[in-house]
Amino acid sequence: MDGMLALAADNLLSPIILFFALGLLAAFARSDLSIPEAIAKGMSIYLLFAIGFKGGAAVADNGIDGTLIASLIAGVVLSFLIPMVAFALLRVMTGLSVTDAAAVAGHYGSISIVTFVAATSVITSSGLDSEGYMVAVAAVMEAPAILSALWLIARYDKGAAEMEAGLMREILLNGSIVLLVGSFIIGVITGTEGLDLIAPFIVTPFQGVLCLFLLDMGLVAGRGLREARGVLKPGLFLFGMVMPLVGSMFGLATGVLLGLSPGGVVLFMTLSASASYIAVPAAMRVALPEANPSIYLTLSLGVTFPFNLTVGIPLYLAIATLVTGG
Amino acid sequence: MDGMLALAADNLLSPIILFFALGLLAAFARSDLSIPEAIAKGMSIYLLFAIGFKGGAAVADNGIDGTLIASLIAGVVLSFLIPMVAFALLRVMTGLSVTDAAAVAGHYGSISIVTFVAATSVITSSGLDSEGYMVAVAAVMEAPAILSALWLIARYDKGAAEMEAGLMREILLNGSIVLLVGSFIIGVITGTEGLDLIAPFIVTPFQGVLCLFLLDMGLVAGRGLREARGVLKPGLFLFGMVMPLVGSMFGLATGVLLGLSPGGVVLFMTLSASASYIAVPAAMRVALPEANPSIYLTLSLGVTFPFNLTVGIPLYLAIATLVTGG
Amino acid sequence: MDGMLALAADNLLSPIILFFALGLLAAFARSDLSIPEAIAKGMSIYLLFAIGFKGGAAVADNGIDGTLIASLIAGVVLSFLIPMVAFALLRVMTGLSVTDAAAVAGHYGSISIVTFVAATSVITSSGLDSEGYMVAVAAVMEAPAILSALWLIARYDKGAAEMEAGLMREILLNGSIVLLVGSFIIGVITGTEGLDLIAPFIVTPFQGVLCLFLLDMGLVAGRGLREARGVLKPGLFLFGMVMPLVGSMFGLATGVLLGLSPGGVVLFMTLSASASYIAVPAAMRVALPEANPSIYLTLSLGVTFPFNLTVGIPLYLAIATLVTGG
Amino acid sequence: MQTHQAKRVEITIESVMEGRLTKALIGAGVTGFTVLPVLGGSGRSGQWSREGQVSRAGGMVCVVCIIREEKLDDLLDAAFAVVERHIGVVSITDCEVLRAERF
Amino acid sequence: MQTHQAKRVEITIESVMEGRLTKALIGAGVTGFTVLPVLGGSGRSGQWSREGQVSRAGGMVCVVCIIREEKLDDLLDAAFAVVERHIGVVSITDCEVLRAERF
Amino acid sequence: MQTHQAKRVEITIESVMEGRLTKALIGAGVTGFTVLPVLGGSGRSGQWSREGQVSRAGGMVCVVCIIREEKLDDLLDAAFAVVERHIGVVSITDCEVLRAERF
Ligand SMILES: Nc1ncnc2c1ncn2[C@@H]1O[C@H](COP(=O)(O)O)[C@@H](O)[C@H]1O
Ligand SMILES: Nc1ncnc2c1ncn2[C@@H]1O[C@H](COP(=O)(O)O)[C@@H](O)[C@H]1O
Ligand SMILES: Nc1ncnc2c1ncn2[C@@H]1O[C@H](COP(=O)(O)O)[C@@H](O)[C@H]1O
Ligand code: NA
Ligand code: NA
Ligand code: NA
Repeated sequence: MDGMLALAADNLLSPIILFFALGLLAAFARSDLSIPEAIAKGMSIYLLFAIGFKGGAAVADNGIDGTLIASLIAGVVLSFLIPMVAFALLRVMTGLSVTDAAAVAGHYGSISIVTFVAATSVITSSGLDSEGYMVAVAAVMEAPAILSALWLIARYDKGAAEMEAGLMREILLNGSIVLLVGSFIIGVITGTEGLDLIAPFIVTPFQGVLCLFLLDMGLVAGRGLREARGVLKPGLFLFGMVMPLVGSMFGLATGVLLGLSPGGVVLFMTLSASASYIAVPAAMRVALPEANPSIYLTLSLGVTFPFNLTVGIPLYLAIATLVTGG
Repeated sequence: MDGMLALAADNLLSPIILFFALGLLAAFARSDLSIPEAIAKGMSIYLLFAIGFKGGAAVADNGIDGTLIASLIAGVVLSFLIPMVAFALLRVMTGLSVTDAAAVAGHYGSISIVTFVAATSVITSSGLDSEGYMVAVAAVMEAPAILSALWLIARYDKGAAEMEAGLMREILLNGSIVLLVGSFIIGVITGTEGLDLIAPFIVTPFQGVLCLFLLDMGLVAGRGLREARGVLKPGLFLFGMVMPLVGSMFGLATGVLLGLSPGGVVLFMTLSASASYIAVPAAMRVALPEANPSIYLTLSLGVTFPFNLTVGIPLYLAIATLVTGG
Repeated sequence: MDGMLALAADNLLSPIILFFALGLLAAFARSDLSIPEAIAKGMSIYLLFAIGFKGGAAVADNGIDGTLIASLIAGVVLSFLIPMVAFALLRVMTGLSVTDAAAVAGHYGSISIVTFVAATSVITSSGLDSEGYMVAVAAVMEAPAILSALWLIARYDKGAAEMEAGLMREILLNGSIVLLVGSFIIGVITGTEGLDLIAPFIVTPFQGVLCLFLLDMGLVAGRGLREARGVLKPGLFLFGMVMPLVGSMFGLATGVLLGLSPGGVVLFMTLSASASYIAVPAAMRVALPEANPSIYLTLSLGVTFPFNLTVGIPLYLAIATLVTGG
Repeated sequence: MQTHQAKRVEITIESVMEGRLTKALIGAGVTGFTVLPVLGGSGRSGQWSREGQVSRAGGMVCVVCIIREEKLDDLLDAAFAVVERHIGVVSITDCEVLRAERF
Repeated sequence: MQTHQAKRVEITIESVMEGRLTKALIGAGVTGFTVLPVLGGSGRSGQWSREGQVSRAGGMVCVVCIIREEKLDDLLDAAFAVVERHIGVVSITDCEVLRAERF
Repeated sequence: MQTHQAKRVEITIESVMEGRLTKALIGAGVTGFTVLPVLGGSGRSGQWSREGQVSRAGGMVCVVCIIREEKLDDLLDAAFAVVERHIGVVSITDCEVLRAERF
């Protein structure tokens, strides 16, 4: 228990959390601090490239695990299912319209790659290991949730428009998915040798880039929270913290059933608990323009993301350790 | 004396000075070489992040020094006072209007963080040490000079507009101040452990980024000098080299009175000698739009900055070593 | 022979080739993956800066070789001559107009710095060495080909416009030439000491940045190929693969005559074989706006560049090893 | 210099819709268009700025299309079908152009 | 397609003044505006380009605001109060808009 | 508020030609201009986007120039001499400006 608290405290005082907090504060104080859009996009490309490649190289190193395919399928299923749960919760906890509720629900089935990375850091610094292919699981969980959201709309809002042809293709070929999966595959192909070659670019400076990236996320989340004050009703706010816990339980069950390592279970919990703020919002703007973006973006980036970063991940780690006895 | 000359020569042939010179030359020759604005802003964010964090980690490591508070107060006072001196000198040496003279004076009370970094490099390569909190002193010296400038206007130009409400807030929450101070505090909190984590991002590649950044500054300064030929009268030009010397004497006195280490004294001299080209110009455009930006930007970036980089810093180092006997 | 095939396979599975392939695939699949323009420009600045500096430092280390001047002159001559050969081939192999043929020919006399870098990597990983000043040769080969192209137009198309005054100046002061040459000279001046200072920025992370840069080049080449399907007739396509082989023979002869090391010969072959996609296209848009940019850009970036990267370089290495007996 | 009457249509729309809009424009027979970046803005759906975007979902672009008057109605119909459910504005100005054969 | 008369006001102003200008516009009752980046320019205060800026002081932006004719004077008064002492230009064009209820 | 008639000329042209165009404009006696970035576009020479450029050759910019009516012809002649052989479009709109002494 003491160890757990120490870990949580450690996590709260890690540079990445503190830089996120700095961004939040700067935005609340209306500082004009901002990261140019191109730099923010560049850092996000760097992170996907590095995460994918390292995951692939780890898989090449450890060999392809028997549970790899099972994990991928489980990821897809979870990404489909979690939005249903989220939708039901939202209809109970908040007064959102069907459209807004479906849009929000879609975000929770998908994942946040930065939350995933933060969990990886915490795992590593607790001396645990995890399956390298969890990156691939993250990738397959990005998109299915979007279909769930559209299905929910079609089911509960008869007047809703049909899903546009071409949108599915667009979602699956979304830049971040292509980069993550592509780097993963290249990592698998080139293995440890490839990793050694580019480690000084993607391994050693990684934490530093992550700090700057989280500074930017703090700035964006802070501005979102400031402007969305009217929108973020208490019920919604609560949902933003309850839903990750609910999601993590699905991840826990899946991870344990699959027989993953304790670290792998934590990552599955984190993926299930996290909410998208890149791929899904973009798809929602195309497919559900009537849904209010302030709601889903603020909830995902301003509530659930910091919740997972600060409280969620250490908690998932504690639970996974307890359950797996690891 | 020989050692001093060798040091000066060494400094002149360091990569950062040479890249600044390359930028100057490219601009004079009207090459189309240019660094995209987003990249230049990104590098400046990187530098502030790295400088602040390293300063903070140094403070965490060495413990908070008794003279820290005194140094901060001294910095604020210097930043207020130096513009008065600069204003008096400008009225004597040049024919600038009250508005232009006040605007220029404001720049000299504030600081140039890149000059500060260059001085740190020179100190380190001479085997000297300096107080980690000098970064914090740099931060507190950014803004007060702006108030001095506005006060000078109000005092000497009765018709001048009042200072707009909200401007002070904007100045203090200026992005570069927030980032520098924020990173400093995070550095203090996370200490050496945090620094170890991100050192491969903010320590080892630092000098290389600095080279590229100085290339950009050379390009900008060169273009400024080329376009401002008409504006830069001999008196002004001279002021751009005399003022840093005058300023450095105030820094010397302060540093010695505070009992700083020889390295700390050099940094105090450098801060006092350097002129702002980020925070103050922005504030001046808002508060004193009638002041001609070509004058203050060219003087600060095109004359004083290279003067400090090439002649100033080695000189301040020599003087400080002589005076402190260090 | 076996060693050669292994080398070729190794090369094909290197991260940089695989990331280029990823970019190509993503573009063909119409993914929205894209690197922001500022980041792409920033990476290209980084590469020129690093290549130039390392080349200069190598020259400072090895001393100035007697054949340096001869190599530079040979480079200029090759850059002038190769477009004539290319033009003749184009008139025979394709139905291009004089204007288009001259514009394309100009690209093949000039060089691709990324192809040069890729060749350097392959050389190094085969345990060979090369002359540091080959970077300078690359720089002097950038521009002369543009004059050849304009001369070809003036010669074969009587109605063509005169070369505009000022264009030559613009070409020679092109940003990439200035940066490459400037960094080279600074590298020569500061030598190994300077290199040590900034190696963690320009040496260790270099391969990683190169991967991302090649991802971008793949994306751009892929989009170009997709859109230029109509333009890229079989004859042209063939030319894009025959011409580098022809060019490389000129490079081979020159390198051997100059008595370069086997690695140096490979680099001379690569420079002669590669086609420009930065300096020359820009000059052609100004001087020959009637020439169709889809033709020369697609050929250079979409055909010759990947050809050299995959087939060309290992082949040039094999030939050079054979011929020099190295 | 000889100039010709034309219409200049400027459509401010979310970046994610850019591809669909330009496809619709081409379908309506326009001969060309130009896309300008937008830094930020404000409207009924609130205020936003490009530097406050982690997601690529939020940005907007401005598509400018110059056409002959007789094609205006087709263009507006096509554009309207795309922007209808989406945020954004459409403005039309009278203009004159050089080189009329291009439009 | 049904269009409606409106005015299109384009204000080119220094970036540091953007916040003040948009605040003034909102104060004058505009329903929206769009901010475009500016790469460079030239005027009485000389020539400048965005890539020649170390400082954030120098850049400019262009704020476009479409409004009903009857609100034009209020807008111009508000804008003028901000740009008065500053460099920059204000131009007004007649335009037509779709979806008039938005303005 | 007092406004004055003027002409607003918008020239979309390749970036590599920007310097030549603005030089020609200054030669034609304009008092100022503003350069806007262009993200992409389409025309007779095909479709392009700024994020698909390794080379700096491909981008375009839009140069906006507000002038008094009487100077229009000089400006168009000067601009036309530059754009003639090149791709790009020129459009002219009537506008009104504040602070007429600036133009
Ligand atoms: N009156 C207006 N003038 C100029 N741009 C506008 C106006 N109204 C809306 N916009 C632009 O259109 C976007 C969406 O507007 P809206 O649909 O009202 O939320 C805004 O963010 C602005 O960029
Ligand atoms: N006649 C003009 N047409 C278009 N833009 C202009 C004009 N005059 C000035 N500008 C823009 O306004 C800025 C400031 O102009 P000025 O106040 O004349 O220095 C310039 O940098 C241009 O971006
Ligand atoms: N009708 C048009 N409306 C707006 N922009 C155009 C139009 N036609 C061409 N352009 C722009 O001018 C560029 C070159 O056009 P073109 O000379 O037709 O290839 C295009 O890439 C567009 O950016
Ligand atoms: Na999830
Ligand atoms: Na100072
Ligand atoms: Na060549």
